[in-house]
Amino acid sequence: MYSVFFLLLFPALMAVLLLLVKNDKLRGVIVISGAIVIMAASVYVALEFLKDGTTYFNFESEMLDWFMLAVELILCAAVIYLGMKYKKYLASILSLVQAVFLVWFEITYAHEINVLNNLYIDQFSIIMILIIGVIGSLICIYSLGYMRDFQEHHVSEKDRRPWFFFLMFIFLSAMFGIVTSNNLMWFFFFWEVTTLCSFALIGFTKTEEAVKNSFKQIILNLVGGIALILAIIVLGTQYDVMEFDVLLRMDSNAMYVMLAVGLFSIAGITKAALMPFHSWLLGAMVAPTPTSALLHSSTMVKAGVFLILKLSPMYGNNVVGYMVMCIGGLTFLLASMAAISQSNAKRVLAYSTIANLGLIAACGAVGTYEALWAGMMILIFHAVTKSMLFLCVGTAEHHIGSRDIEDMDGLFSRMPKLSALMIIGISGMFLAPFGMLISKWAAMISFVNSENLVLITCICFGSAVTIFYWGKWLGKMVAVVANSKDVEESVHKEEWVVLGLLATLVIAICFSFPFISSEILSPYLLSVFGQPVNPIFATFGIAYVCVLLGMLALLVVVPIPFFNKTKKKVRNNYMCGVNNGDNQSYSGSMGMSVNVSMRNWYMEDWFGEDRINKIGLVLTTAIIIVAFVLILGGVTS
Amino acid sequence: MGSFKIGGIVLSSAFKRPSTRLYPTVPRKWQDNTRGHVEIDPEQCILCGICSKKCPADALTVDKAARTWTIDRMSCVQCRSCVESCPKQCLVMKNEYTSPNVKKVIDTVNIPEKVKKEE
Amino acid sequence: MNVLYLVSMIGYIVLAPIFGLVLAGLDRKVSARMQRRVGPPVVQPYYDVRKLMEKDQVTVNKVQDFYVFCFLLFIVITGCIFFAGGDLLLVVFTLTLANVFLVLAAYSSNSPYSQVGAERELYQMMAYEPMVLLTMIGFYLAVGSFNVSDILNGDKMPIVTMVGIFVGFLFILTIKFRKSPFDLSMSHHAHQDIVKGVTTEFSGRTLAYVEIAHWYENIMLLGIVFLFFCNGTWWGYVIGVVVAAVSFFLETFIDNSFARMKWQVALKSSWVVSILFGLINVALLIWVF
Amino acid sequence: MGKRTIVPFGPQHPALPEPIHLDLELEDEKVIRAVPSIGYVHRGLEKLVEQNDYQIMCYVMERVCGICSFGHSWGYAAAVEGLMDIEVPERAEHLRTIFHELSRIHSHLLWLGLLADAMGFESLFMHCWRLRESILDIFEKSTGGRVILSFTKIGGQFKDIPKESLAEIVIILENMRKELLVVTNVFLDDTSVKNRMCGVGKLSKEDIMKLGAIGPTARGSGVNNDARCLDLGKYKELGFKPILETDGDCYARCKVRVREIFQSIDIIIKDVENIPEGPVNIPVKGMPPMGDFIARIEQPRGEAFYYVKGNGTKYLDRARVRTPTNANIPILVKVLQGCYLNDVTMMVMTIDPCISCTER
Amino acid sequence: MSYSTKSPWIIHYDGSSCNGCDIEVLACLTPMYDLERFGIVNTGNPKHADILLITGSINEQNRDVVKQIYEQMPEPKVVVAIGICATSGGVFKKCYNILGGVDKVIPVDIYVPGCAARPEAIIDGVVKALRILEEKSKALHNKGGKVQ
Amino acid sequence: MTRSHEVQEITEISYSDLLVKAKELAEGGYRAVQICATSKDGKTEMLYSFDKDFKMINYRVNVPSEMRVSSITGFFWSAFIFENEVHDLFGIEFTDLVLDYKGNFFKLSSKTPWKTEAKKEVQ
Ligand code: SF4
Ligand code: SF4
Ligand code: SF4
Ligand code: SF4
Ligand code: SF4
Ligand code: SF4
Ligand code: SF4
Ligand code: SF4
Repeated sequence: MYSVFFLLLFPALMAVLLLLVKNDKLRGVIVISGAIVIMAASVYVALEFLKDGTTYFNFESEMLDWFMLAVELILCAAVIYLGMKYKKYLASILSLVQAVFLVWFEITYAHEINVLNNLYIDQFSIIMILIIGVIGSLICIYSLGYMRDFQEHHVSEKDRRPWFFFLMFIFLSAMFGIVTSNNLMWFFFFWEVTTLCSFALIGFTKTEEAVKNSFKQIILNLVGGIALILAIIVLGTQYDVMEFDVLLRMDSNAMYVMLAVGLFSIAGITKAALMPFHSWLLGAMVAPTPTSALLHSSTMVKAGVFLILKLSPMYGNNVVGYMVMCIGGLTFLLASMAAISQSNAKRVLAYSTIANLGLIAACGAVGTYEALWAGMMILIFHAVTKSMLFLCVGTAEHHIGSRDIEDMDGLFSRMPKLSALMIIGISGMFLAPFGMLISKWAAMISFVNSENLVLITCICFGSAVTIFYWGKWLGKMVAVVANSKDVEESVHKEEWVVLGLLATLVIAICFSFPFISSEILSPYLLSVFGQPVNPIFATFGIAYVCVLLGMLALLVVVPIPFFNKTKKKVRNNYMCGVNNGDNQSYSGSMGMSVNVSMRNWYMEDWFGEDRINKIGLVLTTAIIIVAFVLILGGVTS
Repeated sequence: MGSFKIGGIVLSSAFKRPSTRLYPTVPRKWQDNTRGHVEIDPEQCILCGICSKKCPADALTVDKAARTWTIDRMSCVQCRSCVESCPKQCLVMKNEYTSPNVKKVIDTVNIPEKVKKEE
Repeated sequence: MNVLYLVSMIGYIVLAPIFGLVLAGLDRKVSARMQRRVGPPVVQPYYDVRKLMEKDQVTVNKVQDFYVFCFLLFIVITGCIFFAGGDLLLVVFTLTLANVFLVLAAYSSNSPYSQVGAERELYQMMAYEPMVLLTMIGFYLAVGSFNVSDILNGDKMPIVTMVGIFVGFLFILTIKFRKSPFDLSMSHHAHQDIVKGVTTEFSGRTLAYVEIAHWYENIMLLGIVFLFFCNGTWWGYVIGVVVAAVSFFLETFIDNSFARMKWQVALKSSWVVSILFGLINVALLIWVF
Repeated sequence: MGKRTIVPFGPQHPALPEPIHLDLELEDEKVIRAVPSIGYVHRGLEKLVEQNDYQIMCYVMERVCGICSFGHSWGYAAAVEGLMDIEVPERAEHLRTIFHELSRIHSHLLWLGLLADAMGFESLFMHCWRLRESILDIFEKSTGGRVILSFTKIGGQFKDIPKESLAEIVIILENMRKELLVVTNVFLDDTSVKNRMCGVGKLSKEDIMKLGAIGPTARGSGVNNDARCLDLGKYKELGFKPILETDGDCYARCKVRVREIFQSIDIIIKDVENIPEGPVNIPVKGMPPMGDFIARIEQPRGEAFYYVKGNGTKYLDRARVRTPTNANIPILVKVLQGCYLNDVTMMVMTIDPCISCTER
Repeated sequence: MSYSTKSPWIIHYDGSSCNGCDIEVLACLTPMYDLERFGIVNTGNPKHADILLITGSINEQNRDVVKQIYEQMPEPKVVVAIGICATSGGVFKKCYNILGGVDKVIPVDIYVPGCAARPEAIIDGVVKALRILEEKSKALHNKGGKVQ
Repeated sequence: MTRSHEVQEITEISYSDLLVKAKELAEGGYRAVQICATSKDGKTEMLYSFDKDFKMINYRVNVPSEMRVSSITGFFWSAFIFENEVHDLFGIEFTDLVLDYKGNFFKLSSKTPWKTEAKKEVQ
């Protein structure tokens, strides 16, 4: 039990420490050692509790509750202040509303409700803890190098790295809190802290755009926060319940329970940046890249789907179930489509993140053990792969000076190692032997089994679209451009270590996924659904796992003979007979030598962002409205 | 509008005999007029050189001294200009074309001395 | 049982190129006859491939071969999974992987027309993928399993409840066979607006691999057509084979009856078909049958 | 997304019948800019007047282009005849008309085939070219050449075409007509073909007038500058009416050509009925005088312009051809903008460029 | 025996020809002459081609183009110069911009005369070219250039 | 019937009239048919042809070979193709050419092959 407290408190302590340290070297030491400790601690916690299954901790302290309330109110006040300062009054108002609800509930009801277990830990939390602990710490280490470059690019500004690292570590604490809180009020507290961290990090560069986007984030997330507090209020006032485990045992078809679940879902949807609330995540891409990797792809947004997956047993063929399914499915489809029209690598990653979160949410909402299995698997793979991709893009950006995919022409020749990692990452997102695809496969089967036509449509078309946008990016990278300079030397050592570790992790997880499935997911699913099936073996059978692993192994082995020996003569490209001989230019009209350039397809006319977003906004908003009307009208299934 | 507008021809063609001329398996019969290559009747030629002047492709050389009439087969464009202009009508255009070759064919014809008739 | 599948897998590896070759040859022959020409000998594709193997090996860069080889390899693996009675979704995913390798090979050459070809190839994948997935889902709903072996031995003919899906599948088969009206990314015809598209920069052995991979792929695709007619009896199999053959020549006929359409049409039409035939049929399978 | 795809299109490109080069700037596949360049076929044959006398020049001139070689020899001959004030016998004039129209059929069929090929419609291409062979057979039988006819000289035709042969030509054409109807109907009616042509490459009447386009390209937009309305040949006597379409897209241009094929068949048949007996050439004496002369003729691709300038010797001072494609290239530049890469070949095809004659 | 002769793929380039020979080359591929009988495919891409059919003569501007196409064809390869223009420059030989026949820039293996070269002549030329192709292919393999 | 085709009038105009006439014709809806240059003894004769409804108007302008001639592409955009050609073959410089290939219209083995020297004997 103390190990869990350690996890909750240690990063926060580190954060405070880092806020005080101004020396670059020292900061390096602290961050690295702190990160290692966090990593070790999370692994330790995982091992400690894996055997025990779900464990609850009763840890009570009146003090703590008041402390949390105080912090929350301070944060609210801060938002209200900033909202006034930057003339974003909506943020202030929402924050105020939230504070009012909170205080009112805290004063009138909260203290009456008897909470048995404030904290808990189960296999799902363990997964999340590992993701946060391992990936989070790695990203913190990576940030050291990245932020050094960042500072060099922005010399004129004051060095605000202490603030940056403070936020990152506080955030880790809060994330640990989210995944281990059983007390809904605690959950809410940590939830709000992450929102605020994200807010601060998006606005980190303080450019006009950053400020604008950070407010977009806070406004949308405050909507989620209000939904969350409302859900808690509903449960508290109607049932005197303030604990997750109790909630999960309730009958989801009861109107107020459903209302609460619905509100929780809205909170989850906003945090996970599903449509119609997804725009904040795109805006969040102005934040320094490690932030995007940590908060906006691998952890914080995962808190949203974590909530939905957690509530999975409450979903199924009922109104909230359908609501989340449809929103998740449509988000997957539409975000994937929108990704086609993007050339900014980070935006592609962002859209892809949104899409995958949508898929995970849809899986959770189906409410069957298979679907939940698939959802959790996607969550794991996505967290690892996407954070790696973000970091790769970050590194590439600092060395080629652009985060535009179009500028990544032949990156393979310019930054071979980095591109190899990126290729692994991108392939990991959509190609066969990698984990994402296996999970998508499981998702598809579970969708078919649940006979949900909307989801079947979304996943069929969505997968097709996914191939397109990843494929073309991958293509850009593998292009072999003649005479390109290797610009890789200047990449920081920390960055290499972290990227390498993450890549290893991607591959390791692929290979070990049968283990993850049988040792972590199955017991969890058993405890949630009471069905003793190991879905991976039930749906696929051991033979396929072998085939897939074999293919993966093959992919590692086959290149070896090819990359080493090619006796083939190398000739120039075909350019209609006018290649100038360097593969870069041709003799064109008017006697000029013209440089060839190749640009991917973006199909702006069809998949333009505005168009897709508009469609998504209308559809998903309509779905939410209809769902809530139905729930309030007492229709639940 | 509609699809498979060509379907009829395509399908029926599949069952018709191909319209291919099976050259070279089946040799080709030339039309009477076919312009193939120029031939000279050395007996008639008076080495006047008009043909060579009238040749747009400079394919002909007439060497009075050596008494030769030379045609560069790979330059002749079979225009028939020489045939038309020869005062002695000693040139004819034959149907067979000069066959493709690995090198450029040049044919030289020796013009025999003529026994002077009246003139 | 397992031995049987092993045998059919090996059978596929050995026989598929032979059948694929003959089909390709017949395709050219029949096309020629449809154009009132004599056409090449039926084994012409074999000569072509042997010739390509003999050619001097040149390339535009050193990694291209790797991708093309993987394309071939994974096409064969796809077919093996299929003919070993494997999971249809796995087949689809492996096939996708294989095709992505082809696309990467084209991209890697960094040459204008390869790249446009690659782009179009990806675009085509986006066009046909939904229908392929829906087909597989259709099988699952109709027969209750994604396994080829189960479908093979199922007692009702899938086509009975999957007519719409069958039509949809035939439609995208035009794309997969690279036939007009959708031979967008590469074509066997010279007069293509993007030269040879994907294969522009391949030559010699690399090109031969692509050709062989097509043979394998075609047989595998026809195998899926065959699957529509399996009901565990011998005459089901016979009908399957006959229909597969007929659909192949139907594609040849279509190839000869259409112009290459604008690329925009490919996505629109195949998605419309996926929805009209595929999705509605799937819906019927869920709700009615 | 400032970046664009920049690719060379040609000179060696399978979809291009002849070497021309375009720098294409694309976004996705949309053409944002296209800069053409020519010169891959430029020989400088007009300057051969200094080395070949005006009669031999006729052979050179017909090699301006192998597709409508007949028209070029006629156009040049007409200009020289005009300069030298030679009157060509009636029968020769009729024969010229017949052969010119035969050339048109062959050229249009060739073009239709290439158009089909540019659309990837192989079988249609094959059938067009199969039908075209009948015309080439007529040529070979009557003049001895399939594409380069060498049939015209200054002052008339080299030889007469006997009555029976003319009758045979009519029979062949009548036989062709039925199959032609089916094949050309594919161009006019097939969905996939229309998909490639309808609405593609629109040119308004104003564009045409402003850019001086000619031939079927212009007639597809409703502009009549069919030089057959002029005096040369027997067209006036045969009641010639130009064919016009108004849509101005690729489809309209295609339709003009399809209709012209049938019109040409009718012209030939009518001409064979009306052809008088008589000599087919007159002996030409003397040298071209000082002075100059302009002749215009309607080639399959549009009006061709011939200018000769004599100086009293057998060598001309200047012979100039302005061929139809030469006048149509500006249109190409215009029409390429905003089309798609797969339309580029269609655009290039529908103005039916003959680079050979453009560059001479 | 070399398979090159069974499956000779061609590429056709039009130098400065008058189109006459060009269209005859194309005519060879169409039903009346159907070169595909010999396994010939018109590839349009030098990288796939074994035989370069070239019509028309060489001028200043297409010189490099022709050279490049030839260079981009993998061995074994043969060049067939079709028509008088391609063999010697023909009627245009005296033009200021004509350098002459194709052999001015790349080695020519077969000359096909004719103006325009008749389809039959082109077929003859290609058939002759096949023999040369066979020899070249043998030579290539004897050199140990590749393992089968 | 004497001749089978119409005789074209060629009007000689002075160089200064060229643009005036061109403007007139452009406004009258004429199209540029062609521009033909003939070079003799160091002088160049430019023949401009315009057409409207089969009525052709031909102007001849004599210019010294070294003179820079104003382009008519301002009025007839499509004439760029003729003027660039004349520039490359005859070495005549045009002023205000809208689409100027700057001597790269044709790639020639000899520069301006048609240009004649003032004294050169012509056959
Ligand atoms: S990429 Fe932009 S925001 Fe990031 S460090 Fe460089 S300059 Fe700053
Ligand atoms: S062939 Fe005729 S024209 Fe030539 S030299 Fe002999 S006689 Fe004179
Ligand atoms: S036929 Fe013509 S080219 Fe041949 S030799 Fe006679 S004049 Fe010269
Ligand atoms: S026959 Fe006539 S052409 Fe010949 S040399 Fe005598 S006069 Fe001259
Ligand atoms: S390559 Fe060209 S000519 Fe040959 S079959 Fe294909 S389209 Fe026809
Ligand atoms: S002349 Fe005709 S056949 Fe020859 S290249 Fe030009 S368009 Fe093609
Ligand atoms: S446009 Fe010129 S080159 Fe082309 S066919 Fe007509 S005359 Fe011949
Ligand atoms: S040889 Fe004759 S037909 Fe062939 S391209 Fe040259 S001039 Fe034309």
